[in-house]
Amino acid sequence: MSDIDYKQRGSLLNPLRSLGFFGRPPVTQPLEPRPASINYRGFHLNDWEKCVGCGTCQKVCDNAAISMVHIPDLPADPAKGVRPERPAIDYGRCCWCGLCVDICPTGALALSREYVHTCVDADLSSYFILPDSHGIHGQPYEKGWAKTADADLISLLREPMPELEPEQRIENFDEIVGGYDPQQALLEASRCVQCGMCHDACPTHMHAPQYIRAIWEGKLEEAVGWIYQTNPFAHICGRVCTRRCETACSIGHRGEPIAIRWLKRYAMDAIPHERVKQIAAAGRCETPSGQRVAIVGAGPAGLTCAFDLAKQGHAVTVFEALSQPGGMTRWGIPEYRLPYDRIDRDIDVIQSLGVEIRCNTRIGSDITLEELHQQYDAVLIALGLQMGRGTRIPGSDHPQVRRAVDLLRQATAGEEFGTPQSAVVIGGGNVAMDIARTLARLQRQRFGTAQVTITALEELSHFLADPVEIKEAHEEGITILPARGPREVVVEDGNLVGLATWRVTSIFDEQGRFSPTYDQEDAQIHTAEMVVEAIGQMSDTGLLGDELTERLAWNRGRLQVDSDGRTSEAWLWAAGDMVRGPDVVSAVADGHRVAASIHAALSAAKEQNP
Amino acid sequence: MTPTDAPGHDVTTTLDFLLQEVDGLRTRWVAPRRLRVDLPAETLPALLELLKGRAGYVHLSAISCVDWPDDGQFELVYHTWSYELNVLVMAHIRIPRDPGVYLSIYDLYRPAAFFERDIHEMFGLWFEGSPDMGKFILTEWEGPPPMRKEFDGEAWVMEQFGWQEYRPEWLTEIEAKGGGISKRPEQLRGDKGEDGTA
Amino acid sequence: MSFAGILIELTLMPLVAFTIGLFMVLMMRKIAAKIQRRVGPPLLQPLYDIIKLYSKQTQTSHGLLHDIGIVMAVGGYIAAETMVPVPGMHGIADKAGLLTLAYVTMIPSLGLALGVGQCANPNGSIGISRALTAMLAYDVPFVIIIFGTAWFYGSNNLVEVVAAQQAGGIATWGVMQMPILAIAGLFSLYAMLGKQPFEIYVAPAEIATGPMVEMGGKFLGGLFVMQCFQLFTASAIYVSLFLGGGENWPFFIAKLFFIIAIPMSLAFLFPRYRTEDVLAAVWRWPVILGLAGVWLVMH
Amino acid sequence: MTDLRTIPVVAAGEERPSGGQGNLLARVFDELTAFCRSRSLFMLHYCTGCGAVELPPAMTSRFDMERLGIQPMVTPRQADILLVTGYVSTKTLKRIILTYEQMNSPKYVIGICSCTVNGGMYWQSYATAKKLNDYLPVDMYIAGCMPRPEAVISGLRELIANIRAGRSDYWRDYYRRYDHYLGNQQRLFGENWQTPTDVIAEARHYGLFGPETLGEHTALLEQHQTPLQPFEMRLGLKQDKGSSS
Amino acid sequence: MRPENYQAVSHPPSHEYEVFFGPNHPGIEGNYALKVRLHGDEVTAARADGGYLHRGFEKLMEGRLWIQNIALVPRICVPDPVPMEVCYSLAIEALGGLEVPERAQWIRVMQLELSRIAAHLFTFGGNAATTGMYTPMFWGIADRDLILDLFEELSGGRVYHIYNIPGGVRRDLPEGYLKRVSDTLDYIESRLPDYDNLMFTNQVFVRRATGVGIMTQEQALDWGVTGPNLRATGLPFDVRRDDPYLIYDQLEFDVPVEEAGDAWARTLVRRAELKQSLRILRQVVARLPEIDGPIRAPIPNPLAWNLPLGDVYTRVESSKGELAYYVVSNGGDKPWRVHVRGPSAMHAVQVLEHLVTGARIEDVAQIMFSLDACPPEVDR
Repeated sequence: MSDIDYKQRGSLLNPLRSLGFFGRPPVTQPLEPRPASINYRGFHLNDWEKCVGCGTCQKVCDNAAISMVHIPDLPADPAKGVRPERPAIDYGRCCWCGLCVDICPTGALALSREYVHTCVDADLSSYFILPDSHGIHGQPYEKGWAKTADADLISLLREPMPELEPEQRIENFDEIVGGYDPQQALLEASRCVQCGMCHDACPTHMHAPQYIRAIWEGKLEEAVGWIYQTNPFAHICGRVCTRRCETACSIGHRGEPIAIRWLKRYAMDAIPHERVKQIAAAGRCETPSGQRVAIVGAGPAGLTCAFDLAKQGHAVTVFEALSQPGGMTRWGIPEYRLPYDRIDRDIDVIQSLGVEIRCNTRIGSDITLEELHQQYDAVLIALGLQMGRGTRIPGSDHPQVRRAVDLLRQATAGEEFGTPQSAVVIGGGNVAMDIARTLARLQRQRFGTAQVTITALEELSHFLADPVEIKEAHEEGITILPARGPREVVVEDGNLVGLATWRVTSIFDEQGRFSPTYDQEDAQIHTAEMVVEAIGQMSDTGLLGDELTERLAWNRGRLQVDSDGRTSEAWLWAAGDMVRGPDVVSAVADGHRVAASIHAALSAAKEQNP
Repeated sequence: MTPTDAPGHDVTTTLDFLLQEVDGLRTRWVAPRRLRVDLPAETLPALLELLKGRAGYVHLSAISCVDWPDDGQFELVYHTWSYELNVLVMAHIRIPRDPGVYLSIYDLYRPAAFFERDIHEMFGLWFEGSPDMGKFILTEWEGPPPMRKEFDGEAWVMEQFGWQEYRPEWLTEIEAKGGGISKRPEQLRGDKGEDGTA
Repeated sequence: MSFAGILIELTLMPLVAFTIGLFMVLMMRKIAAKIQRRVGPPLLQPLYDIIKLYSKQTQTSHGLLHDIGIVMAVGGYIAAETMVPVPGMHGIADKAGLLTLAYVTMIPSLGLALGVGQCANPNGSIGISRALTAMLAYDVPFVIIIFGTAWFYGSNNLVEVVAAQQAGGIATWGVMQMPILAIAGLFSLYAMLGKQPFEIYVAPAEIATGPMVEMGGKFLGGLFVMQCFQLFTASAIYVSLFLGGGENWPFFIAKLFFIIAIPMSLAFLFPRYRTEDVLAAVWRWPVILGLAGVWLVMH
Repeated sequence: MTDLRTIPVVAAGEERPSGGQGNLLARVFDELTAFCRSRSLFMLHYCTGCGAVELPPAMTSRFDMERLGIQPMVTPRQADILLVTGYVSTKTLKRIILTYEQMNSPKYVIGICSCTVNGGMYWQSYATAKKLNDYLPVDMYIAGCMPRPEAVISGLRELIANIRAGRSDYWRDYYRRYDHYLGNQQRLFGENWQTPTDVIAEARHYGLFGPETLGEHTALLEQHQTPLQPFEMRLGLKQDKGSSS
Repeated sequence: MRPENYQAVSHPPSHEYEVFFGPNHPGIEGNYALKVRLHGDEVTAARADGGYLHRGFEKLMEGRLWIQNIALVPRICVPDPVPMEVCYSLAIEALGGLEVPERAQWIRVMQLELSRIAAHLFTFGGNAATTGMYTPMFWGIADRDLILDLFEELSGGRVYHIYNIPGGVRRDLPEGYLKRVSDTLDYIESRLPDYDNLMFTNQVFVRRATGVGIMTQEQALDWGVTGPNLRATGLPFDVRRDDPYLIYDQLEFDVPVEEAGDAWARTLVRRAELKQSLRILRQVVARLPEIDGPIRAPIPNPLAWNLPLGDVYTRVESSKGELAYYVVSNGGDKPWRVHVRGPSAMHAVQVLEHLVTGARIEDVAQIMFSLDACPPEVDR
């Protein structure tokens, strides 16, 4: 085909050639709609099995077309990050850009290849759709625009955290995790989609979306303010929290959840301590109430309660049996995970609000609960779980069979407990990992090598311990033997020589009760100088005194409390691990709950007797 | 016409040399073929005259207005292009928001008439000497100049208009079970991300 | 012929003409569709359109003259159509001569001008002035041709013209005996139909459908009816002058459709001329050809 | 002619009671008109918004709407369907209402795209109206942003079916509830809003008067209604600053 | 036909009268209006009237996240949306320092050229229709539809592709896509002789277009006209060649020019450009399979994405001319200011008024379509 010159005048005959089209078939398509292309952006599809109701689609929607609908029939599981909500789409707004599909954290949303919807004015409500896996008219349609790997708008990978290499850390108690630098923190914070699943899952409902947003905006003081609204154990939770938030995180459905814990840690470390104290004191009641509260146990639950009550103007005294406050966070968690100065800081913040902490004061011996009852308007016992449980297998009464909590406490205190050259730890939880890694460090410091074996009933994938802990324990040369049940402690000539184990075939019976069965053919003996039991803890309720124990209501060996932590005695509350189970953040949540209850009771009392 | 590819080409030096003739300029090469010039408002006509007369800047690509209410200023950016040098010069000036009056450059560049009228409609700036400052786009608009930052369009819309109230069957069913719409999108925008939780 | 017979013919002829006109409109739209590579409208589409327009529930008139104008436009073609003989029916063809016919074909445009003027829409005014210009353009060759044929057959009576042609089969058809005049006639017919490139007075993109701008409902329906009659009348005149008229209905209809298909096939291949180009185009070649034809006829 | 009210309006095909009454001939006639109305739809050629870009494909060879008897028409007088293709800016909405009032009944409005329903993607825009059915009765909505030609054709077929079955007479609603529509128009355009068509007189004339034809808004209209004047035109390139129509 | 024009203006006796040309008028491209004063059928004064498509895009963009705006931008020019997406994306990439992978750049060029062909086919049809020849419109739009089919397969949308996002493109090419592109190009190429016969060598059309709306090069430069309209006056300027973006500097193509500056010259330039686009696409189809790699540079979570403080002016050659975005960021997650310089803003307002004045009413539509004015670019 040649170029046409501007000057050519055309012809009247050339157009007549088009008469040839009389002989050609039309290009017209049939009246029925054609199937759309494989990528078509038609009406929405939503896989309700996958959708968790996070509402991220709603946030990215540029047309404000998505409403979240609460559907009571659907399962709700805050711990897993599942909300009984599903997006409903307003086709009077939608522009079918598909951003909702590309950002959907779970990949539940897709656009279908269906594109015909018409209605008369009276049926305009049909423009508001609750998409499910069928099309808008209930007919199954194929997916059109759906999520692909290279189209994801969510960054699935976490910002890597700088950590000490195994060879750098195996001989000392230096903190392993280095913490984010500002750039990393900003990038990590920017991954958050602000769904609030973490908030729902957190026992104390920390305002994680808000403080992550504040970190992303560079407003770190604001972030600390958000943190202190719900958690005075900010430094501690920034390091050793069990982070249920990250389990629930909607990014975690397909990728690595947001490092919420590390972001909290970053925000706390970035603000000077004095400033933190000012921020924490925000909202403090200036006029003292004149009422006094005694708290037994300076652990997370007790001190959180103290923090709250002190802010509300009550005079709070905390009684602690050990030499330093902090409870299990200090005495149970090794320093390489949680440096002691961070604990000190958290406690200093609490003390700066006027909380008095009396250490080395053991209830029962130094002062009795009854006395506290007399002297204070309310008493809270937050004793924690400081006694290790025993396995009660043959030979476990040998002196070289120790309990993990005791050893950890002694290690923290720097007491000599006779570091063995080799040890076997029974248990698959975090405490087992802690003691194993602590022992390994002590062994390396003393003998140059470490020989610690962990045996646990569970398969590795079902360990209660944090996977990160397991990985790090591996890296530090600790042998982990899963699915091995302890049979007996082997003692020869009075000396402990090892632990005999069986392979576990099942842990629970058909009713779901704990009843392990073993494959007796597969027995092993793990030689060791020491056996450490790390299979759980219990509370030492002996200090309550016989009379009080008698008066209080009990439930299966646990102190019975109402939903606010109040015992059957009106003046006595209980909180923390002793009622909830071992977890810092649960203890903090419990502390808040109890504090609110105590405050309400005190206020009521004050109104009655001004 | 030879394309110029990178700063360092002699075109850039020519231009830099030429621009020394106007006082109070700050020039910066922001990208290949993109020269940013910041200058006081009163020198702009001199600069444009120089560019048009001596460097072939006959094409006024656009005049952009940016509102900086915190500084109390409007920023006017004159994007001019030379078909000879193939370099875009972006001249930035700032004028006070109040009274918001500036000179028209219609005498130099005729396209300015469109842009100046547009800026007048959208920002309320007045250009002295522009041929036609009557309304063009917003003939039916009585409110404040909409592009000014203090005009909150979304709030205005929320006040002025209502939205469809859909009553689909599925919603009635869900509401009968105790559910319902838990979060409307308009709510979300009201929060401005302050409260990401349900 | 009795008066009653004439009355019957006068009712029957418009009905037949209208029916054929409807199918001509359909053919035009089908031709357009074919060239444009599509399917086109269903069989009775032109009828649906007209019934729909007449059944509109609100009708906007622009005054008495507007109404009269439309009646004149439709009536003019109906009247013209009764002056053209069809097989078996002569209507008033032998009473009115060719010259009367030529005048009557102008009435619709004038009526339209009357009605459109009343609408007071400038686009309509431009349109109607263009329509009158176009009429002026095609009427010059048209009159020349009528003159030529009348001279040739020595009769002003169309019935006689037709009879003369049918006397000797195809050889005595006008097109065989006056080929040049027939070609000029085709041009004139083309221009009379007002299809591209002579479609200057509808011109949607220029004057937004010109005379029809304010027509809606039954008024537009009237124009649609007028179009049917126009197509029939124009083609019937041509067939009567040059193609031997109607020996019988099948042949007659075939000739009508054939002759109308020529301008319609070309119409969709051209843009419209400017007004002066129409004048130039129609006054140049058709007029020269027509005059040449007349000269040949007269010698 | 300066006063529209002097223009005579002519009623043709007076409204007949639908249903089984009337003689057989009338029923056949009704059926015929309903059928022809459904099979011959003239669509106003007015690109009000971006959805209009899918109308040319629907009208032309690939999806040929003429198969359904639909063809574009240029002026509102000739048209049966007003396609509102997407968002309507306030300025356009005025023209749409004027256009709609000039169309001859029965007339049908089709709202295409999201924007005609609930503001669409311009829901925050100060310049667009949000819900078309506040200002005009809408017969059919077609979802999409923008709907494909096939969707448009499906919507039109649906409309055809509705017209055929006598279900689509939203246009009566405009007369019967004129006060409602006028009220919304006044709210957006100001209280001085007035169109050249005297809807109330038409409603009276055609017997379409309803209880809500008159109301507070029409009272307001009648207060300031002026006889039709030619619209002001501002021509010339020199400034007439500050003036707005 | 604008409805208000229902009544004629009762003037004192005069040959002059005024007509609204649009917004509801087939001779107007889109929803736009011209008010003209006529003397006989000669236009003595004209004034463009825009704003019918005004949506306040620039304000809307200030209220939306950087990524959300990608759904908004293609709406600024409906017949040719890809340059809008690409230009906006280029601006964001420049502000955010994103490096677009090479594959994505080639895919973008492919879309840009496909979009240009589609827009030109559309314009040819419209241009022919203004003169009463509808067949090229029917053909052109049907042939354009094949390109829309390609876009649909690529991006899931026929008209609004929303396929380019800051950093690259949203999806990789489907299986066998380039083959289908190639087939479509073959088809369109095979159709060009038909268009030539019907339209470009049609004596009546040439006659209607020649000498209509003449614009000299001085006038064009004076009025800031760009694109095919400028090239039709003899200045071979094309942003793709003279201020290259993406990988246009790796492609071979000519910049067609005509000297006359009238509607016919403009039409011829577009026709030649369509062929150049085909030529570019052939190169892209040949090269693209060799270019592997990602299709998108990683971008942060779009819900929390701040762009650094700064401003940028990006230009793209759209089918209408020089399209530019001026984007200012104040360091936030939303634009502080977006200014869209639509090419039509120049030739659809002042130039149109200028060219129409003195023309005849039958040429008004021809002038508007030959300028290829796109009203939404003016109104925004």
